[in-house]
Amino acid sequence: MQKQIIYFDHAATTYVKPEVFEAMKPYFLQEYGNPSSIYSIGRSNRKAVEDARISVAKSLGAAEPSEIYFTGSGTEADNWAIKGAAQALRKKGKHIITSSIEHPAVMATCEFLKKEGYDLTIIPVDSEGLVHPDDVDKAIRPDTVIVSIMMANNEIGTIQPIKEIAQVCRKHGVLFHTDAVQAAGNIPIDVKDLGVDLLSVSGHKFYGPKGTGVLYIRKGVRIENFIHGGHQERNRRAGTENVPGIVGLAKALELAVENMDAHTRKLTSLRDRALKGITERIPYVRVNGSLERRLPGNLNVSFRFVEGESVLLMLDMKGIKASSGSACTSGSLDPSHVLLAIGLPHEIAHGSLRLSFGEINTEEEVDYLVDSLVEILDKLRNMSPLYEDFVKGENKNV
Amino acid sequence: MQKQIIYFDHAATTYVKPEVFEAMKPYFLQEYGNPSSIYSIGRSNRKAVEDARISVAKSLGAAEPSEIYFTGSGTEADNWAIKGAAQALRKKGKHIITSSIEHPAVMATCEFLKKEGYDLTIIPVDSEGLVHPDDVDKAIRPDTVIVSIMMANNEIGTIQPIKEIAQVCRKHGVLFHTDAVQAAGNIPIDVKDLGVDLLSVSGHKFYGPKGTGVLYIRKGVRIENFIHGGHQERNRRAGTENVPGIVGLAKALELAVENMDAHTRKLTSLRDRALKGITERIPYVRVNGSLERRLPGNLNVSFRFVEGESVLLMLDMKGIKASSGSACTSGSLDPSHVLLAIGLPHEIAHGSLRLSFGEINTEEEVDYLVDSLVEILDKLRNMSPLYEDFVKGENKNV
Amino acid sequence: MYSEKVMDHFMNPRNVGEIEDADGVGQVGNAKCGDIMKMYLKIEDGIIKDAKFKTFGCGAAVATSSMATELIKGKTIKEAEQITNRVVMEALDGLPPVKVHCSVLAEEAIAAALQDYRRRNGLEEDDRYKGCSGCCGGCGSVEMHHGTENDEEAE
Amino acid sequence: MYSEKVMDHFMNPRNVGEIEDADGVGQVGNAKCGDIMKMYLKIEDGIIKDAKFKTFGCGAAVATSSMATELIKGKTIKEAEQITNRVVMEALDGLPPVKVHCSVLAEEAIAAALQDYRRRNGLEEDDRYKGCSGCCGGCGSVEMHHGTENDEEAE
Ligand SMILES: Cc1ncc(COP(=O)(O)O)c(C=O)c1O
Ligand SMILES: Cc1ncc(COP(=O)(O)O)c(C=O)c1O
Repeated sequence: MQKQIIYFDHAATTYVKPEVFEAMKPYFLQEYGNPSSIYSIGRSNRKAVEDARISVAKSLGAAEPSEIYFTGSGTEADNWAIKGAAQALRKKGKHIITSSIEHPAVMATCEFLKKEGYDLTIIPVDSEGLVHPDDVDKAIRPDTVIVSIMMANNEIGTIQPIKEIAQVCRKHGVLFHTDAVQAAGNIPIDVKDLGVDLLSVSGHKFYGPKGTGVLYIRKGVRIENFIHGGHQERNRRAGTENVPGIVGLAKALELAVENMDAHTRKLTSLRDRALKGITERIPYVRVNGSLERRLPGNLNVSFRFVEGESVLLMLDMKGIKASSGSACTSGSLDPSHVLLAIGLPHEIAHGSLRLSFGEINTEEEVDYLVDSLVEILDKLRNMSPLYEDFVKGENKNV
Repeated sequence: MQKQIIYFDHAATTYVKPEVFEAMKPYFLQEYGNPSSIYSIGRSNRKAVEDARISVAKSLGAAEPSEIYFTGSGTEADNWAIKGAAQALRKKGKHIITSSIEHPAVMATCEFLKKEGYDLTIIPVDSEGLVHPDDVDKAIRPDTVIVSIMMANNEIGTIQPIKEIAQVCRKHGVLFHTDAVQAAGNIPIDVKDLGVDLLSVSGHKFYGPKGTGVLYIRKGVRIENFIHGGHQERNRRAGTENVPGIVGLAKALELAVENMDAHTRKLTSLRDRALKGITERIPYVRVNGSLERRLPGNLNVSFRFVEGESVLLMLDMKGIKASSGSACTSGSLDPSHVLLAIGLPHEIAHGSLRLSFGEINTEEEVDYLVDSLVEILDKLRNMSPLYEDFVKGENKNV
Repeated sequence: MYSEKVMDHFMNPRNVGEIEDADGVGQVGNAKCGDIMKMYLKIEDGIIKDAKFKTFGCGAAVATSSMATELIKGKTIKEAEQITNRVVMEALDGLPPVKVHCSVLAEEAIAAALQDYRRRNGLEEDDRYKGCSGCCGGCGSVEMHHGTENDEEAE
Repeated sequence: MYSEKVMDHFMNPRNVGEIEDADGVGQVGNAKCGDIMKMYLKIEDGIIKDAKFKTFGCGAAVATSSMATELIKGKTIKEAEQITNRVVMEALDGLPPVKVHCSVLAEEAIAAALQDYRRRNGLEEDDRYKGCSGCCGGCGSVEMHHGTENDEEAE
């Protein structure tokens, strides 16, 4: 058991970068006024929030800062986009389209609306986890009120053809939302170029604070409010602004966009090193998701004959933090719905590991990871009745 | 114009206490894991969240920590309580009861439900801002799904007879929610003794962080989820937990409950000093709200013949930060709905000032405030056509 | 929220007061909306020799009153009529959107005072001035504004 | 999430392996649910002389397998039958609620191995054991578990 922590779970959450923390700090202790106040301490807060809005608009390629709305999480942004669109367009119809690999923030929201009487079409994905724009095209009906397809998947890292899907939606005059929580800060985003109507971001996936999010609402798009109350966010999202959180999110996104090239190079290289080590040294491994259209920091592999939690726990004992499926869904007995959606049988889905690399990781850490996995897989497979059966079957065949 | 800032707007928001900030800090930079993760860095976060839950349960007198749910703001807690109850009890009926002096977080939520087809009864208040439990009793119908009456008002500080109202609701078997955002940390709260079903709290009103809140849901009370998604908060409030925020809220509430007696004594004494100075030295002043059933730090006065924003701006120029009505509603042309509800004519409501004292304030600051107000009122009344008319009228009467 | 110019005219308003023997007096707005402007003009040979105001209202209301009186002093009536709310706003380096109605009030207060002057002097009334557009939609003619809802007792 | 005892039995599981000439073998659970336990017993004179296991599953599944084998070693069959999932859990200082089913699986694996022993020896089968209660509701009899959904190819 070694003491130092090696963190390969940046898709679950990131630490807050020291520069980001420093940017937030004054808004806790000195500049604490309420941005809605008219006096100067409130005004400096107001300015901080509006500067953050300008910065986020720039980072996402929005036409105007007024298209940026700050929320209390990525999940809230997803809820707002989908429920808000459904509610605003009730007269048009009650049909919603999403994909089979969405995060629960989108999936559970759609399921809730289904319970409320909405029709839900769930578009399947191919074996790499890709949604085909044609399938969206075919699924759209006259009563479709919103299509929600995530930009990048949190488990297998697959990046969807968002621009093409947005074009299909626009052709039909249907609102299009994308959950870009995993994409933002990790791959370039230009909402104008993508042509999306609604886009969700969460602060804690790119070295910003937890409990912060953004919903981009294209100018002219009308959705119902989700959190009702005071006049904050131009009357569209009530609640005293989380000023330090907003400042932190904007700063973190700014840094991420600035460093995007280096970030991508570094994470891709770590990822490829891990991939090479694992596939070369461990038999019966399957790599999940597309290798081309993929988040730079994501690696998702299935180890046959073993169960994922065991692998995680043994890695943890070696100081290595990773994830099996999505962190949010741990505690559930079912294997990841994403891995099932790309066609993995249950038992193989159960044996999956998500490694998500970050800026603090090093090649040495990756090498230590691979060594550890070799050892762990050896131990767990020797303990596995499935492996025993497999080996006996092999021997019989010989 | 003096440089030092004198802050009399603690009801709008408070700074974060250094002890609270220190408690939050490690969860930004080192203990950043996702509480849903199974590995140790996530587990220490999980423990921090659960310890915070235990602490908040204790601070509010809850029977069990599992009755405490962390949210992204007081507004979110209010939205959840009311919409969640309305949705869960749709079969029972579509009638909601609230009061005429609620914060927009409750009022706008009720108005939204009204648009959705709910019947809304708004209980009036008396000239001190008090809701009479008898009025609630009479308003309850067989199809009433929830009653929401705030514990303490944000503008005039009036404390409602919550226990009596809760008894009335229980008698009828109707859910009762109270918005305790202004009350929490400022007056004792014991949810068991009060007998409420749902109670909202916001972190930034008692020296905790913005963008944090709590909804207390009594054991056995079933309301629909508001933010759908992952399994956080025992499947009832989705979104990665804002660990530093949760830790900060709990710590701040803990400190507030610990210091409640001294806090109350100090704020009441500052408030009374200001009240005495203002009423003795400035004519044509009206004190709004009850003097007995009142938040210790709240003072709300109306100055005839002048408009509130002018007073605020001139105070600001002297370094004094206060509020006119609620900070959230500034930017609106209408005077405070609370002041109108207690029977003030529009023009007098327009000339109102809310002073909310806090732990950093001193007697010297209060004396400076009174001196400043004397000077400002003199200047503004000399500029006021209403005062001119009044004086001419007086002279005519002589 | 406010520009430095606005704050300057609010903290040090020019031309506050009454003109005892004014040639035209106009009052617009009402207490219900929280803004009342009263404008006094001294006019000689068609030229505005002096202007004073009293205002009940927010910072923007005071600042626009102050700026408006500054802008019309020394001007002919014709010229003063060109002082639209836009001109006042620009002279103040702008106003927040929610405060634009204050500048409208200033324009209307001038118009009301000029109308009063014409009436007193039997001049043709300006049909451009139809009464206040209303800070809150509740306003009617100049007369109606005067003294409305101004008679309730503060406790 | 797990107690120290659980982690100890997970990281250093006792009695991992097969018994070549076992007197009773039982397997419960299925790959679909993510948990399979296979239990080997060596029984002499009604006493469990040795117990070994192989487990595919989470930390709790491995730990309960390890603890269960420890608990039944040296016991009579009757005594072993008293080792309920509750006993295994208590011996491990408890399990998180979502992992309780793993301890049920351990109880059932022992029961299945003992059933196999009785069957092989023509003893009366224990009608207390009706097959696995199901880690995920999808399980049927012991036979059904064996090898189910275990034949798909990993790419
Ligand atoms: C009585 C009351 N309820 C609700 C709120 C809303 O809380 P938050 O700003 O945390 O959303 C406030 C303050 O803003 C309040 O004073
Ligand atoms: C794809 C995706 N969507 C939404 C979310 C939810 O974001 P948050 O945790 O900020 O609510 C997450 C991560 O948790 C995510 O990975």
